Amino acid sequence: MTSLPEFLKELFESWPLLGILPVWFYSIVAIFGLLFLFLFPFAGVAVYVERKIAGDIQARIGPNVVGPYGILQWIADALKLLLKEDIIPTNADKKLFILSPMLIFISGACAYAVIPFADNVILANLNIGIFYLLAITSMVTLGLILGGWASNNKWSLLGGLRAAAQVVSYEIPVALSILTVVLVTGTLDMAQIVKMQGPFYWNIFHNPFLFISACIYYIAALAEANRTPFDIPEADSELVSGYNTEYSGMRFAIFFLIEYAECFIICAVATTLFLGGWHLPFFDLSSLTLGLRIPLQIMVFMTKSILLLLTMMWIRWTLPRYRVDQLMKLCWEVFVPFSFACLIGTAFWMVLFKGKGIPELILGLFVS
Amino acid sequence: MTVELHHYLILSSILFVLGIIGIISRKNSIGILMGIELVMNACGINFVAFSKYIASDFSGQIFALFIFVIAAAEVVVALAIVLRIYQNKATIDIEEVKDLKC
Amino acid sequence: MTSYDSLFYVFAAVTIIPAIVTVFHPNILYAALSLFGSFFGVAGIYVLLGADFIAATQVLIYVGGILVLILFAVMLSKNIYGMTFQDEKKKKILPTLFGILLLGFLIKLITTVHWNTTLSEEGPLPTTAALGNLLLTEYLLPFELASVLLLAALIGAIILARSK
Amino acid sequence: MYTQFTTILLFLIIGACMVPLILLVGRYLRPANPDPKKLSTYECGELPKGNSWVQFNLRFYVIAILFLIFDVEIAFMFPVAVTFRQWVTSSQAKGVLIFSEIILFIAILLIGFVYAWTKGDFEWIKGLQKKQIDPRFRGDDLK
Repeated sequence: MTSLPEFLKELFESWPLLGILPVWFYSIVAIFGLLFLFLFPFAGVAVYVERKIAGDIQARIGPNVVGPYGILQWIADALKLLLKEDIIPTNADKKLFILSPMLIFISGACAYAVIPFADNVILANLNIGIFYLLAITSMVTLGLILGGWASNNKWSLLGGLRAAAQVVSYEIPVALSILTVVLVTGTLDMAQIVKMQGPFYWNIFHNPFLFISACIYYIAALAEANRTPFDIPEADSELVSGYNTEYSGMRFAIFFLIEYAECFIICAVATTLFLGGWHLPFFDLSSLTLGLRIPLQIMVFMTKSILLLLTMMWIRWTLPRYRVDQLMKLCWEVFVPFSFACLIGTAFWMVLFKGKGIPELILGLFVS
Repeated sequence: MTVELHHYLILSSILFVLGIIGIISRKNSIGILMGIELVMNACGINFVAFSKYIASDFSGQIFALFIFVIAAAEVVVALAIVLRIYQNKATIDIEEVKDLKC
Repeated sequence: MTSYDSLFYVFAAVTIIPAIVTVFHPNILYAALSLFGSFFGVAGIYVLLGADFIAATQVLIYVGGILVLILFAVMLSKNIYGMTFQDEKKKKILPTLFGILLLGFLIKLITTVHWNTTLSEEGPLPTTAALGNLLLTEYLLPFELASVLLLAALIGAIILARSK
Repeated sequence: MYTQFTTILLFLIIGACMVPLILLVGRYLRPANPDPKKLSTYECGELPKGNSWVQFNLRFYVIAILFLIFDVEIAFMFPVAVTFRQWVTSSQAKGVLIFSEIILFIAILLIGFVYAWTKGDFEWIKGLQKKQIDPRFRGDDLK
């Protein structure tokens, strides 16, 4: 089991010029590849798809001017944002104003380093994979507070503080659900977690508590990314646009980009932890040849994640927004107790059945 | 010059001394707290470095974990006290808070 | 100089320069923010020492938790319009001199002592499971006491911070 | 391990450089004609009044306290959780032992959680539901 840079290095070992390049060169190539070939276009397309879905749900057409079915709309949007004037308000704290999008970008983008797209296609195969992801995404709070504070705008400050309070609150149920999975898998390594699951055996079916945990993870992560119905920080009817009110042009685009990047991370992590990662149900992909296996695995992984992402968009345009006091109550009085209960329940299950899940138990019945 | 144990120790003592300077020279109580954080980080580096170079096991890393607990507990209570003082006295200057009751 | 050594010096600089800003910057908000760099540098040092779990915990707790709390406190504690967070000017020369003396003493101490270093050749081992095993066997009592400490801190801080 | 962390370090550096890079791309394309009105703070068209760096409510701080304490607890639980499977599958006695150790650790902290809950610290607008507030002062309380 290797990471993508090492895998590339091995692949090009016998090539005349590429073979002698060090691993870190392949790391850089892989990082730029991820950013420019996946992250930026993906966020653009996601914006387009979301607008189309919103149009469908609200019985209107959505973008339809640029290109056939408006499919090039996202390129037009990106160009428009690029050509917009970059405004830094005179009252703002300029240094912090510039720092905030950087922090948010780092915490959003660097989380992609441990997402296992397929066997060997993972940027950094860390031992502490999922814990690293938790740590690096917790930096986003800092960016939100700074963005709100530096703007020196009442809406921004209130939005930033609300966002920070919401993100830190919902990080607890998210982390507890992840902990529940770790109890079952016994490892933090993302690739290893996927390997532990198989074509017939996904973590979500391990025991009933883990199923509840998966639901809690999905909803709480939705709130952590400040998506509707939990978009209190940027509630446009109350706070104009929340912490990014004063940001314009490309700086605003970065906030927007990272919002979609975070949404994908949530779905990818849910896929990895609960839905078997790159495993196809009832069909073992690992017997295929390398050239066939990796594209298929990536496709399976992406399909699962994108289905979750589409659900997210569906939720966004269907449900009304929560109120700020309801939101906090929901987190601390529903999600946190339930995720603690799931943690204890899963631990109890593990002790009772010696670590076996429902699929294994059923299989054991047939065998005996 | 290969990096040895004493490089880490010197780094941590620089951090420690900076923290001490912060604790002595700041009048702002939150500033003093930041100095304490630096000192705690220096302790952490020391523990982990000793655990790698001398003990060759993980007990030093366990102590680093306990430092996190202590740092968190300390900062939570200390900042709560600072805010309480601020609410009652409208200052966080440590030299103006001389009497015990507040 | 190997890449390990140069990375050590980079992380040392990333740790110490923001720490200097933290100690000497008159604006308390900037001082708090430069702690961010310091914490990150220390996380890098932990990685160099083979403590990957500790490094991630450093980022999670210090950057994601303690720094946020400090920023909240900084923002809560000054509310005067237009006032920046200037720390009152006080002579910093005496503490700095004292610090330099202390540092000289410590460095002298560190370089004179002969450290019996034994470095295993196999490189960094996976830490997380080993830490868990230690916490549950040898360090079980501190582990449970940590929970008690956190409980005490939680209740104490809530009582103090609760608005009347 | 170092190979993997090198990738992470490179990613952090590239991530930090990416934002200025993106801004630099548009630098010569976008217009720049600022005027005082444009650069003023946006407050829905009203003239900005006062500074927004005002003191905000202490309840944000209470939330941050709760978060930090639970965050530390969760960080402590991770290594234990990693060893859990190994212990549980090795023998029944060890499984029961580790289970009770974890439960004790969680239970101690849950006392604090229950305390905060019963004292109503999770209520965002404290006491609003409980006591009937004179509608004339309601706005004050919501602030």
